[in-house]
Amino acid sequence: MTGFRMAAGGRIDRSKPLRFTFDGRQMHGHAGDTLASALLANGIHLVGRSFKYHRPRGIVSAGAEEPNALVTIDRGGGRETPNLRATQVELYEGLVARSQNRFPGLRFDIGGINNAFSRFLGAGFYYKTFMGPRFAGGAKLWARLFEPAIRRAAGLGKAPAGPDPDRYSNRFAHCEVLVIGGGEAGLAEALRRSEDPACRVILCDEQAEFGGWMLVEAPERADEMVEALSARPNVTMLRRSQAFGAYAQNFVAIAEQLSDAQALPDPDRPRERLWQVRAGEVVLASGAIERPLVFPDNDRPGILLAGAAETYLRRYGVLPGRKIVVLAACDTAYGAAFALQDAGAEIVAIAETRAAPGAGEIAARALARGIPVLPGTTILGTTGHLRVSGVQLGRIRPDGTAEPSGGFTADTILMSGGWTPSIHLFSQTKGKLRWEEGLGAYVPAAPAPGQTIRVIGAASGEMPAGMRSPSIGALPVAGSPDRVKAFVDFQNDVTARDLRLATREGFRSIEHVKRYTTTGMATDQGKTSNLNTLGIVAAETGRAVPEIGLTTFRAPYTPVTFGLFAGQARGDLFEPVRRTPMHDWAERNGAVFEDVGSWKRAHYFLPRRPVDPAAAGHGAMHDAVKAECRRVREAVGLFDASTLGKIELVGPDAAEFLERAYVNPVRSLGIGRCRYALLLNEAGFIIDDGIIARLAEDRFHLTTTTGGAARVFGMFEDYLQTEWPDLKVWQTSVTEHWAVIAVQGPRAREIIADLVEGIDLSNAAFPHMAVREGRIAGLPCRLFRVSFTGELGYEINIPAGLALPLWEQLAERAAEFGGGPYGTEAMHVLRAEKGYIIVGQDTDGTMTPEDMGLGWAIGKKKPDFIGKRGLMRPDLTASGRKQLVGLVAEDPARVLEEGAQIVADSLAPAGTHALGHVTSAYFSASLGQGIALAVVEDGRNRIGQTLHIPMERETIAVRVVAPLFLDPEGGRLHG
Amino acid sequence: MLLIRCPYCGMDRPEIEFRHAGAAHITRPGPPDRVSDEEWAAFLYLRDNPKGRVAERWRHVHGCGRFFNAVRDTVTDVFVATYKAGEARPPETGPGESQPMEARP
Amino acid sequence: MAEGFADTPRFRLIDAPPLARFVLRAPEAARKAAGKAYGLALPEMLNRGASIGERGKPGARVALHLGPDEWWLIVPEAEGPEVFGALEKALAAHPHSLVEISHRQVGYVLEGEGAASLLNAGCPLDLSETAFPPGMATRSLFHRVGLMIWRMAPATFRLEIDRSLAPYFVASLAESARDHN
Amino acid sequence: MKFSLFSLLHQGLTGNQGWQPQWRDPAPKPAYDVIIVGAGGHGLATAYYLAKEHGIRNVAVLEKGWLGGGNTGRNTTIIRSNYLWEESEALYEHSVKLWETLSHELNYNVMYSPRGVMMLAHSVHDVQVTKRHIHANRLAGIDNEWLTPEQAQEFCPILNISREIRFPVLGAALQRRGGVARHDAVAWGYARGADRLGVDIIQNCEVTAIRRDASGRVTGVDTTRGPISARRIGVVAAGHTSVIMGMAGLRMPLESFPLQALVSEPVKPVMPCVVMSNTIHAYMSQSDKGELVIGAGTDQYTSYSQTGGLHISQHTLDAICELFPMTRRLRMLRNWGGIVDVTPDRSPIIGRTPVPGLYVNCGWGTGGFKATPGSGHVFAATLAREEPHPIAAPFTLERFTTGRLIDEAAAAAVAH
Repeated sequence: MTGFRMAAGGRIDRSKPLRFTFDGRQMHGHAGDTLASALLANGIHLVGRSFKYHRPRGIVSAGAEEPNALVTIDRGGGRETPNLRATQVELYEGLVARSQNRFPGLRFDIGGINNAFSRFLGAGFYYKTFMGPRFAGGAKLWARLFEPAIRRAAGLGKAPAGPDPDRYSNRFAHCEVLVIGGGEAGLAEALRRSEDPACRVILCDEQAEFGGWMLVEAPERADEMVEALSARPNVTMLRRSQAFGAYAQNFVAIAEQLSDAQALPDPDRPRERLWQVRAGEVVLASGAIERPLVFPDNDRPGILLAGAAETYLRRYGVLPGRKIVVLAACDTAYGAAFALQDAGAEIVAIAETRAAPGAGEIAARALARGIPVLPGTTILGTTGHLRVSGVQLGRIRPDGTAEPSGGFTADTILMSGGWTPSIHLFSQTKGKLRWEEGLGAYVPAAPAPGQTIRVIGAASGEMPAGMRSPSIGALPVAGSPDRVKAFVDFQNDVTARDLRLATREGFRSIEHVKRYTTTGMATDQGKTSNLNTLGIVAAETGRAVPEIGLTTFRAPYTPVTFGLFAGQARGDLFEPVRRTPMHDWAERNGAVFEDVGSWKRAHYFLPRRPVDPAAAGHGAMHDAVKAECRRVREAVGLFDASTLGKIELVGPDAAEFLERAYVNPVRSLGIGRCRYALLLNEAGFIIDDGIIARLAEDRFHLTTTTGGAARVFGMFEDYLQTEWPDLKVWQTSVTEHWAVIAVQGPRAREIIADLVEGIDLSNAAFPHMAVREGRIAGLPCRLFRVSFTGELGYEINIPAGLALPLWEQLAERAAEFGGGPYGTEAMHVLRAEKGYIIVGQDTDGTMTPEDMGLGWAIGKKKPDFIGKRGLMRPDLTASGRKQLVGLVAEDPARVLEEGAQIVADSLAPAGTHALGHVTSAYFSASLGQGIALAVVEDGRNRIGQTLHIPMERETIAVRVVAPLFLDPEGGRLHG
Repeated sequence: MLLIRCPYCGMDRPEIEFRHAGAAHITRPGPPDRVSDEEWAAFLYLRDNPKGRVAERWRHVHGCGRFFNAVRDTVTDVFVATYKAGEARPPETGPGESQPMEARP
Repeated sequence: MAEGFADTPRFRLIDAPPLARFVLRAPEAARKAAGKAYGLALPEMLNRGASIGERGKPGARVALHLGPDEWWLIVPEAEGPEVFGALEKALAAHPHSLVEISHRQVGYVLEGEGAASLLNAGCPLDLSETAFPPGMATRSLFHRVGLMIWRMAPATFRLEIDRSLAPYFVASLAESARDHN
Repeated sequence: MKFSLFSLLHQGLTGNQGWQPQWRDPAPKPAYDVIIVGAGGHGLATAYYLAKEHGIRNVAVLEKGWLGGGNTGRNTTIIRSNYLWEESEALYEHSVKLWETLSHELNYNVMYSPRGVMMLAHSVHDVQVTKRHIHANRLAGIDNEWLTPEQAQEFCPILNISREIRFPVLGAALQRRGGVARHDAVAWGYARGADRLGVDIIQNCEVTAIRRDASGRVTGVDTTRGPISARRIGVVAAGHTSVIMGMAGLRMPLESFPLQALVSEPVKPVMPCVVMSNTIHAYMSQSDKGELVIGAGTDQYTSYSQTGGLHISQHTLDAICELFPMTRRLRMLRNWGGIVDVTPDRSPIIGRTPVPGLYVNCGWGTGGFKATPGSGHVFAATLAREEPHPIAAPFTLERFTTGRLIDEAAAAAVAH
């Protein structure tokens, strides 16, 4: 035996020594160790400082319930993980662990001074002070002085400074049976159910090995069962896999650790894997957790759960101490005592909180081993600073107090307050629970509707008599219980007296007590403290436990990495980016892109694309947009309009459907003709616009806005399927089938003329707002004579996979004419010069066609259309609504700011009513001045008036004009 | 993630394939000139929003594309029934008749 | 497009050849007439696919029944116009909608013993052969994108994804594949 | 007992034995002047101001569970007033002004912490919408300023402002007076304050029916603890409003959705402010205890189950990890759901109903916490005077009939 490591026994591999450091100190452990077992083997119990009082704390448990032993594991390079439980961290060669929440060090921590002031720092003390005198600033004082100090003192570990480079993956899985927990009950269940080869069984366990308590008591049997299961192809066995969330209809989320136990993980492989399992049946075999006992100074390093001590000895070959006092409320602690004694430790005494040990026989066995058993005894206090050094015992009197009854020196205290079934996941599914007095715990009663979940083994409350103890709450003390610190929630430093204070202050519901004292709200979520809390509150308020209520268990069972939820959705895989067939060309030709919906659209084109477009500055964009606008007005511009939503609507009732859907009359639309159309919601507000083109009697091609495509398609599907299912018409999304090249400008016809086959491009044969099917450059196309610029224009629809060569060809031709591509910004300027609105920019979901000056579009004779009744409501027909107008600043060079508010008077003190706001504002190169569109109350009646725009440092006077700045007669359009 | 039986596909499919589409069995009143503002408001906005069984619409958008109806318990999120659009709410799925907007004494 | 995806012994991703695709929307009554003209009976059962011939080769026909009144018809690219014409003619008496979507989406074949498990990295369906037997075809999801999955054989899946989402899909599949070797 | 540093020291030195219950646990009386249904923050604030400002102290607040146990205790506590429409600006700014003195007003440290709320813009459209808010707010005298990405990162150093990410930060609106407060303390502070003024806060008392006389006017309620009379009833039941109003035969323009939130394990301070992104549905701040407090969007279906889907947390956290890449390795400690009642225009309903004597304050959706003091204040005035407080006046039920909506969502949504 070296240090505290036994020469033999346990599941560790003594042939594989591992080096690790804790707070910089080099130490040794073995393969199979956890960090906690390795630290204990090195004689280290002190591993952390508590949250509030900074008291020295040691390892209490051997599992997921550990409240104290939180450490940071540092793999470097953004791979620092704070707040890990040393009891769950598997040791690997070179592991670097650091303690947390202490300054300057673990052994001497300045924060420990809080302990001395603890009487002033009881539950909820911060609600009662720090408000500061009013003259000193009141609330500001809190935010500026007290809060920052508290924030610095609080928190546990430090967050990593850099991004986590590790990968996380996801799997959806289905099975007939999901068994959660690979202890004896879970393994047996998995074996039984998987006998049927058609029954897919998934078995998961949070630990590195299956077996649970069998790994302590009967490892060979565990090995046999695991081996038998491994041979079955219908069984999936997930180790290091924590079922952390149970959701509706047998849906369980499991976090599987893949690489944390490896010394040199492959960075190309995931660190963790999320399993989303849909099971026919969930079997919960999650076992039970041992309860600590609540006695004065029960938190010193060296005080640990009896079962944990036995685990460290028998599973890890570590003796947790040499001189041991046991405090027991149930029989299982005796087993630990015997094992430790056999391993060479001195068991000074077993103090029994029960007047008579449960089964007298076990006490007899202890006595036979020479271990004194002290019935009706508790611990009244402990000594020792960085580790427990002695214990003061007390005899429990019938009145529930205790009197001192001598003491011992000891380097270790084992406690066992009974066992609590782990019903967290059952509770998460809203299963009904039942209080079982003899167990001092809640047990599963009935699953919630819609859940097929069964709880087996210790988790169901079925435990050997020796594990059962009704003991919860605080143990008797000598004198006033408010003079001692008996910890209930170790991590959040909540003592029995804090809980009593809370009840005294009227916090009686368990949820109130929990929130006021923060008990059960630490990173262990009260796994070891919840029942003792209930016991204390019940005793203090004189009620039975079920009357106090049970705090709700919430996912996750143990903390789960954010990255695991995000999975591979990061960087380029965060959300799909959609690119048009012309994207690469645009990128090569200087395009700076903007996000519109999920699409990337060329915003503007820089002559030479700088490394960082943002660095090129606003001036570069301004120049580019001016040049692009000039191209379109003077020669020809090419615009990639592929992102527009496109729907092909076919069927004998196609016209009837459109007649009902859009505000416009559609039935009268001739074959080969197009119409600008407005779509409303049933409330009467504009939600989309586009072009309706009639290709045949029963075939239409519609366009929608880029961002509205999916919404409009879904809305139409809704009306087609559920509102008007009698109509014989079907829609098909063809957004991605057709790429769209808009060719706009006085030379537009010239550059496409000789490429087009089968379509007469003359004004007479193919006027504005016409559509034809034909071929261009040998490709099938749908050619639209439409314009969103006010110029002669075409929109060429060609199959997306064939679009790029045509674009390239057109771009070359355009260049010869002094034309070229233009982006969305120039498109916005050009359309604003013509007063064409952009839905979503000039409208905001509160505007009607009439507001936008588009009342003409409404088919007045139509009996109904979507939004017609909505438009008739009082507020939508009221006078004084906001209306679309144009604005020009008195200084023509001035470009207004979009979103700027418009008021009547040049003096606009705070609270002045806004008449409207600027919706679009640009510098118009064609006009040599700034232009803007705005919505203004009663705007059309204000044309000619001067209004004002209050900015941060000035007020700008603007003139209201009609929203049409260029070519009011429309001559260019028909060119 | 809920598990929803699409009455068209005849299969249980995961919630993320579906889009919730609001309360079911709400009839669009008309013609417009015979509908009062109150009736239109009720159609647009007033909802039973029951704590218990609700008849609602879903669309199997990442599946067969169909809208259908479901009766679900809003307390447990358990689906009591799903049925095709246009079909009546199954009688065994309990109450769900809408109440008028006017106050009842 | 499948470039960027590293094949392994357990699965490989193959681009589909150029194809003509149509969406046929029609009531059940039109199904038989359409099948006759198409040269392949359209599946009667929802979420089933049928095919004859080798994909992309002359005369090959695929029919996928993806919605109660919706079939996807996929043929070699060159045969598109002829198929369109034949169907329109055969369906003249039936109200219907036949729309070309050849370029709307791109196709892949994912095959290999690990294919189903790889798809389950992002697809929430039960892809066991019992729940999703060969011949089954349906739309579903892979991570953030919708896709059509048709199981042609136990270890062969035909996939169709919207054109602009295909690069995201392939990149997602490649990232998922790191966890499936 | 007045809370102060002195009382804390005094009690500490005398064994902390002298602390009194912060509120009584009274049995319901047969009749009250006003009944408030729902002891969340808004309901308790209403009762407090009824007693404090209108002298109406014979008030019962009925709560089916425990006070502050609904959305008050489940939200992410964001406070701000930089809304778009003038009606909303007035309401939320009224509230922020009350927040600024609330700890003193209640003699309870509600830990109002004006650390700044930053709302991110990720696209050209977002920038337009955000700037429109800023202009509107400045005109209304509400602080809200535009930050460049670099300024945004200076204000919140862990924010990722790389241009290469999927939703790059193009700028942000910052309201410096915005911030957070301690949610439980707000409920408890109002409860203690109302209790001291004579209000009966009756917990574990579920309303089962609303009683009315022949004229239709309310006369009281039936509860699990017996009938209680009152001629004025104010329903402040958040997600359960439809259920309560249904007892009076009213259908409401409301739907109740699960709204999830989550916290990380505590870590040392990394996040000095509140950051919100409406585009990718993520909200984050850091509590004084060190937990990162994160809000999500609502689930898609109506529910009273107070749980939500795993996929919603996934979407929230992938957004958070993208905006704050250093959080990726942190761990989720707790995930929970509330039930939010959502109106069609995302603005609340405060005021009269078609049933005489029955008043309602609901529809706060995902953002009601910030309004707690203001909502209680104007609703108390409305109940006391039996006519709407001027700030509450536009938030009527009738607006859904006339079409005069106060649509905060519309201004941000819709597409090009």
